[in-house]
Amino acid sequence: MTVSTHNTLPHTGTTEILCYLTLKNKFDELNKLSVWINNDISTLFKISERTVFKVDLILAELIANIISYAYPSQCESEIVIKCHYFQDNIRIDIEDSGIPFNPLITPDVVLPQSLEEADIGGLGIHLIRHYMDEGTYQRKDNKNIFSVRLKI
Amino acid sequence: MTVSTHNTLPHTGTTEILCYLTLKNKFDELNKLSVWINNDISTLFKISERTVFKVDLILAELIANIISYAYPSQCESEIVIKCHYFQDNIRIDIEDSGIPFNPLITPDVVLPQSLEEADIGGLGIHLIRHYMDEGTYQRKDNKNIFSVRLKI
Amino acid sequence: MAKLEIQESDNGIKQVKVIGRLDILGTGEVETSFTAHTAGKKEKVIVDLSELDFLASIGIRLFLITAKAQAKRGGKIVLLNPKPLVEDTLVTAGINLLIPIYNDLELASDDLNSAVSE
Amino acid sequence: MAKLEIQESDNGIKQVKVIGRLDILGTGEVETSFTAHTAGKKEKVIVDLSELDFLASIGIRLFLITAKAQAKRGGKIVLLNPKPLVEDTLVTAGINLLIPIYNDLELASDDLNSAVSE
Ligand SMILES: Nc1ncnc2c1ncn2[C@@H]1O[C@H](COP(=O)(O)OP(=O)(O)O)[C@@H](O)[C@H]1O
Ligand SMILES: Nc1ncnc2c1ncn2[C@@H]1O[C@H](COP(=O)(O)OP(=O)(O)O)[C@@H](O)[C@H]1O
Repeated sequence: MTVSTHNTLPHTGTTEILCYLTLKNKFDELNKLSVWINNDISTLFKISERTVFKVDLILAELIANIISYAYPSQCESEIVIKCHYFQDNIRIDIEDSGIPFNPLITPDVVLPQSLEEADIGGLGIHLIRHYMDEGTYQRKDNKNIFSVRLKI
Repeated sequence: MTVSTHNTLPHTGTTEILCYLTLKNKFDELNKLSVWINNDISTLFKISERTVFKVDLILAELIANIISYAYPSQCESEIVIKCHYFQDNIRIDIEDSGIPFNPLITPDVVLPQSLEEADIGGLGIHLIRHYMDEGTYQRKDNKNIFSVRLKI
Repeated sequence: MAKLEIQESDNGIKQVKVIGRLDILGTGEVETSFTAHTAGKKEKVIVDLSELDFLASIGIRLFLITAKAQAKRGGKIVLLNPKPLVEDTLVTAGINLLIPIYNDLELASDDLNSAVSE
Repeated sequence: MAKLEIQESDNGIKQVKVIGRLDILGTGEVETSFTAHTAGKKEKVIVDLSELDFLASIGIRLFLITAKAQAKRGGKIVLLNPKPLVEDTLVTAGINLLIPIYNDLELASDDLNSAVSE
């Protein structure tokens, strides 16, 4: 019996996979993040290149935002990322103790119609919301807990 | 970055894997069991051939015993097997609703010294106890819950 | 995580190939060089994306900076041969409406040559 | 899941190769044929385990049945070339003290020829 290399986990039984990663709120930690996604997650979950790309993009945008905006400068903190694989879904939980911020309720960016009026920025949350299948936000114990679900 | 094919999961972060399998108490279900171990578990956990063999042996003996001895004949029931990978350990939980039986407290078989006195049988529990690193037994809600831990 | 290959041909078109990942770190590595080569003066620029594996908003921002600069100067930038997942991100961000995307070098060159006066 | 290959040579030794898995299902598949070939009459038997991938107690039981039968009849059975994991199981079950295990065909044959009278 052979196992194909992507988009299918073997499935005689039921499988649930949890991967955790803790990052400091520093930009040079983002290297670990992409290694984790493109190596660990991709190998373990056996998801398609497209799904890996989505996870990569959503996390790159979210974590960059947390590092950029969530903490006063010089404030060291930790961001905890949990990836959960279960029955055709990936759930990603991101937990930070920065200022309260719910990425689901910011008004959607108006995509510019010409180069002249184009704003340099504001695309991150738009991309996140486009690529996720479902998102939930909670503020609990002084923490932001943002969860994203992706169908695979 | 390449991932070796056994004995190591990639480990930028922390990984936890759960695999579940439910079997009926019938001998022809044992085929599913060995496919599950040698295909799903072996691929997902990336454990060595030796560890796969141990898991295979422990489960083959335990499930065969449950099917053989735990239920009155004609009584259909379910056996739930959970394999849990976390930080250099595999924990296997086996749950059945057969008669109370604790495989940890049966007296150890006396290995025969000659063919004449050799008993045909009684080796299953001896092998299980030899190959596991730790075992615990609970009777709960009219169920046997036997847990085995293996270092990897 | 990212690097550039610059190629200037005698037809006055500058090709910049972006290789690797344009996430925060990759973009940080190439942005000074990228803008120096593409945004400093009026230019016809093809950004070859055939070996770009990942694109985040920070990378899109880099293309927009150049495109805005060239629009002001009377030059132009176009994108060439993005991989499907990168193209999907560009379209999702609406960039295809601001910077043309081509899958053919000749069409890309024709666009630049007719749009930009000598 | 398991099958047998039987080979009778002119030196009076019967070789039985067991291929696959001797778990409950595999043992069920071959046990009738195995005992028919090895336990029915006085015999010199080499059980070739070089292609046996898995061995559970039910398979060990099968070897013991033949070994006991041959002991009674004045014949003998030996095991040849188990893979390391299978050998480990045999040793853990103490079978090596009851049925000799060889990693060399000639030594196995010598044992049988000297132990079993014609
Ligand atoms: N974790 C966060 N904490 C506080 N503010 C945030 C956070 N994430 C995003 N924001 C705010 O939302 C805005 C839009 O974010 P985004 O769409 O990623 O675009 P950009 O980062 O380019 O501005 C940011 O400019 C910032 O003001
Ligand atoms: N799940 C079970 N429920 C009840 N009795 C059991 C169970 N498992 C094992 N036993 C008892 O323990 C004995 C020893 O089991 P084992 O060591 O596997 O050898 P064997 O099955 O060859 O007898 C069995 O004969 C049976 O009486």
